[in-house]
Amino acid sequence: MSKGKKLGREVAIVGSGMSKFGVFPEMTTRDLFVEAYKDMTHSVDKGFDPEDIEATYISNFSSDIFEGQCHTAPIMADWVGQIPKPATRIENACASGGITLRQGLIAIASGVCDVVLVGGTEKMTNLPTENVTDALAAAGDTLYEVNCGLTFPGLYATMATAHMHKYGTKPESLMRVGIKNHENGALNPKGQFNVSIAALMKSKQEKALNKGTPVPEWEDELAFMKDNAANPVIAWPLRLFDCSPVSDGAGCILLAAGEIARNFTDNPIYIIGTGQGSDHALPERKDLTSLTAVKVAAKQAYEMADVTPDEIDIAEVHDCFTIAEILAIEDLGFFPAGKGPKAIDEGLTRRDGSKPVNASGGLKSKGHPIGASGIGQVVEIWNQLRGEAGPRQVQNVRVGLTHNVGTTGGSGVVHIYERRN
Amino acid sequence: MSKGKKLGREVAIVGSGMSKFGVFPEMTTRDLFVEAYKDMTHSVDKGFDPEDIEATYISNFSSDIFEGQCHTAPIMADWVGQIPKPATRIENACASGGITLRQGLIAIASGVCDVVLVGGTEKMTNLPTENVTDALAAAGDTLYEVNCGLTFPGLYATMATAHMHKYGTKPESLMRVGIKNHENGALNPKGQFNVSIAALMKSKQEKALNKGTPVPEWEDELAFMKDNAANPVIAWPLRLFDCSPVSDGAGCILLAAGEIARNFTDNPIYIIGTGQGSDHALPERKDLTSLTAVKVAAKQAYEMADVTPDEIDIAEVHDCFTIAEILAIEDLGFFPAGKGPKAIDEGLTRRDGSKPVNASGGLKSKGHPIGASGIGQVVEIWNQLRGEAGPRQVQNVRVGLTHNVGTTGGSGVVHIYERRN
Amino acid sequence: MSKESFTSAEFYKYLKNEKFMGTCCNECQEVYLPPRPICIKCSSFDMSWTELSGKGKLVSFTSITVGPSFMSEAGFDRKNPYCVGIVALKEGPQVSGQILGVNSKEPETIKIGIPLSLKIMEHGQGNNKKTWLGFNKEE
Amino acid sequence: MSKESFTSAEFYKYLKNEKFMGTCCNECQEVYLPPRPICIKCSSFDMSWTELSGKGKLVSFTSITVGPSFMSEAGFDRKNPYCVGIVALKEGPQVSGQILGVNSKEPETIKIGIPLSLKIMEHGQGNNKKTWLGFNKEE
Ligand SMILES: [Zn+2]
Ligand SMILES: [Zn+2]
Repeated sequence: MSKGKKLGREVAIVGSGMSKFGVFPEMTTRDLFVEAYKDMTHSVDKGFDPEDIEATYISNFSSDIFEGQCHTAPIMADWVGQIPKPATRIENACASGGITLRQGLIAIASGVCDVVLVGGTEKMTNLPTENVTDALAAAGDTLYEVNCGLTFPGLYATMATAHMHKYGTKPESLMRVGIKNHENGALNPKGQFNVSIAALMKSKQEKALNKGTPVPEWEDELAFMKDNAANPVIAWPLRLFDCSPVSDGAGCILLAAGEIARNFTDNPIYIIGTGQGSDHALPERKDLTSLTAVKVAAKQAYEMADVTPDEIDIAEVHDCFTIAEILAIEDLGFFPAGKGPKAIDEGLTRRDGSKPVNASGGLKSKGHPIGASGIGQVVEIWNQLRGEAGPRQVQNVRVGLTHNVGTTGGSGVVHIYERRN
Repeated sequence: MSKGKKLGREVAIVGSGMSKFGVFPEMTTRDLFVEAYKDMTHSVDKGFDPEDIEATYISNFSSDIFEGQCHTAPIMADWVGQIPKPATRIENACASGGITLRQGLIAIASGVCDVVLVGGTEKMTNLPTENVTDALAAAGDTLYEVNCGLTFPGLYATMATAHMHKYGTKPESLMRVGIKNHENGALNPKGQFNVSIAALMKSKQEKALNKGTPVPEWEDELAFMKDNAANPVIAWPLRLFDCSPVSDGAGCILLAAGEIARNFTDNPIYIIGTGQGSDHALPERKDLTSLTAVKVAAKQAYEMADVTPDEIDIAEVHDCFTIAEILAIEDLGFFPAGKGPKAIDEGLTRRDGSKPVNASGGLKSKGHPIGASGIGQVVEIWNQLRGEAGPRQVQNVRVGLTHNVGTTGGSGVVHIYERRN
Repeated sequence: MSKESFTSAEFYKYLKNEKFMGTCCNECQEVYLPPRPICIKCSSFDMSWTELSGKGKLVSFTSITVGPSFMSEAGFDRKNPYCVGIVALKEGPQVSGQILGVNSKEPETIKIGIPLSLKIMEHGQGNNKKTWLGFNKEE
Repeated sequence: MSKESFTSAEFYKYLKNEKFMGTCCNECQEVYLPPRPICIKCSSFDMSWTELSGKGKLVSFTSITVGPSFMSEAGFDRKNPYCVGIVALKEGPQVSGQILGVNSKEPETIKIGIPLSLKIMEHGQGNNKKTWLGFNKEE
């Protein structure tokens, strides 16, 4: 995409919803999507007629592997009453959600549709953990990248090691990402973990007390994070609390052409920038401390939106692992390369900081149902920009950003949003 | 999509290529796609700079299941040198190819891109047949449709039975679809089967003669098709030669905005109509003798192109099973409902008939590498409309159509093309 | 509005207890199987479970010689094909199911329109147990 | 132009015969592993296979306690983690591989930049046999 390219038409979000993210043994991708769709319908201020929707785009990583079900999009469309209209599935690993939003946006910009339903859904928790590890590895290059025993935590761990080596980054900064995101997530009732690390420590102590087992003691949250028993290493230097969980969940967005957006709400959220990039598998990249696909996507999105990183009031970034959030805030230009950890240490990305990141709790605390994760980010930005984020509302936010990554940066997609009321 | 909607910009095909379709034990999805990409580059009359391509859209049904590989699009883009530009995978079962073309078209129409690479690739033959049967079933609704033991041949067989019941259709008409498509496919060096049924009969007789086993005798091709030994039943009334094969293969298309198409060739093929529809799983449909998703898609495409079915000079339709070709020529309005078999019996869809269908040999003879099949159809129409189809060239063709179906009609997608030279 | 969940898990739980359930729209009374959680006729979210009689008629069918793994394991093959069909239930919905009591080896003898009644089918043990719909030809 | 095929099948066939091969662009001489069939530097299709020394340096690494199934089967777990890293080969390409001869239980002791040399790894039998790249720490 060359500089200065604009969409053929303006596009706005006019509704947004999500299922609870978590572990739901009795729910399938379609059950989760129905929950998200219903939630979305309640968010459309002036209501809408399902007949208005002209196409459905569905993000799904691999119901193929998780449920033995392909052709996911028409099934989701069917379950919410969108037959016989077009329904299309997009798969770009963990970036599926953001890239699906982008296809919905492009469909409206093209003039082919005026109103588009964008959804994401994933059902992961019915597979045993080792099979999930194998399924996730299928997102890496199975011929040349992950076949030597690299897992996804392992791939991100090599980026963490490289960042530590190049910039002197300490594991404590990674831990502080997790602590912050759990603190935010404790305020998000739709999230998988509704608990801060401090509260979790307390509950573990109470449990031990009740059981009569030795009561663990930690000086502070960092001490808990460094405790091998409480927070074991998965792929050094990444520990359990550096990794997002395995989750079930779905999200749903209603998009409308700019000129009709106010038929649905007096407070639409405009998508003013979009960008997408790709990259080689991790080993071939000459710099392991930055994601080219994200930089490319961000540049496109910033140029289209005509805003600078400094003008972003709030962002949801792809923290599949804590190191990913550090790379994100550097690659997005919020902080200079190598200075991400310092920003985290100083609390700049907290809800009350100068650059609030992952007010929702991020994938770390909210959960990471792969195909739904990128859609969940959009739901949070919609709520935040409209001032409807409840106890976790960030003040004075007008311009928001979502950052969604596939694999280790094999896909990157960035969107920028604006409230105009 | 409401009536009379037009694309924001005109889009043309300026290059097109495919790998050989067939059984290639040592090739992966990416190897096949590279072969198709190289073939495409040779087809661009004035050449092109790979730098011109701004995005890649990849059709793939389930390398997840077939190869344990997801995130297919960026890998394909990487292997042909398209990093760090956007690469997006589309999955709609067997309709993935046509729907991916549509997304590429929409991306250009939106103004986001001027030049887009559209590819499709599938590697199926390394799995044992029973696993392929299970993998294909994953495209059906696994909870309510195929879980009772319905296979894909079985689902199409119920449509055949319904057509026979409603219109008195005879198995001989189905057989004639296969005979015609193998006759066409015998002239297609890129196809999986390069042999007419007549030639196949001769070769079977010669083999028996050489081996000293009893030499089979058949009065004509229909007799061969009715022979349970030569052509066993798979799902009554469908026999082996009513079913497309399991295949490996890839296709590749280069799309450009109308205003720059002649930078690449003096003979671009314009895409003048696009349509897509969806449907419930088969059991819920009140009419089993027609595909609503196809009718919806065809209506959109015809209206956008402003042409009637009578004006289509040549069509590639989705003959995953012979009955599917009969439904196709009725649903597309080439012949009235129930009159498809008569048209077949009279030879109207042969290369020298009034409405040539599947001059390439169709999926039946050319092969059906799922994600590539819909792209292969476009390659044929490009060759035919440009007069470059060699010995199988159909005379005086200016307007072409492709018809691509996912599952039993859960997805349908139709495109209309025009030569302007 | 009902807080019940209209999921496949519920449907198969009912089926395990020999209850053949669909959903019914409380607004327009349309009956669905698969059990839809949203009415696709009137867009209502207000649904209820409703028991179905299991009686119906054969709409279309096939006789399968090459089946999926679980049917091969259940003993079906070229020499012993099984019949599957689309069944229109008395209450309106159409479903797919195995058709029993017909001559799968001579599919030409099977007649569209024959009356059928539900027989719940099972195969395998424990976690590998599969349950699906079968229909007996009514005499 | 060469008619050779630059596929993973060829790469692993070479590897089975203890040949560690990449591809080289005949136009611009860029060397690739994975063995690319198209030069992504100059867009040429004119490539050749070229043998690599297997010598390189450690660019980054991790020590994995929770591995994929085949590594669990090979005996690795929480108590016996394995080291995997990114290796920059002498000829230019960077690849991932298992790192041997380092203390995986004390990853803090592993140093980026250490010299490495190829050791081809295998696990399993027959059709389940897996082959992957390992690198020994050079003394
Ligand atoms: Zn209703
Ligand atoms: Zn070169």
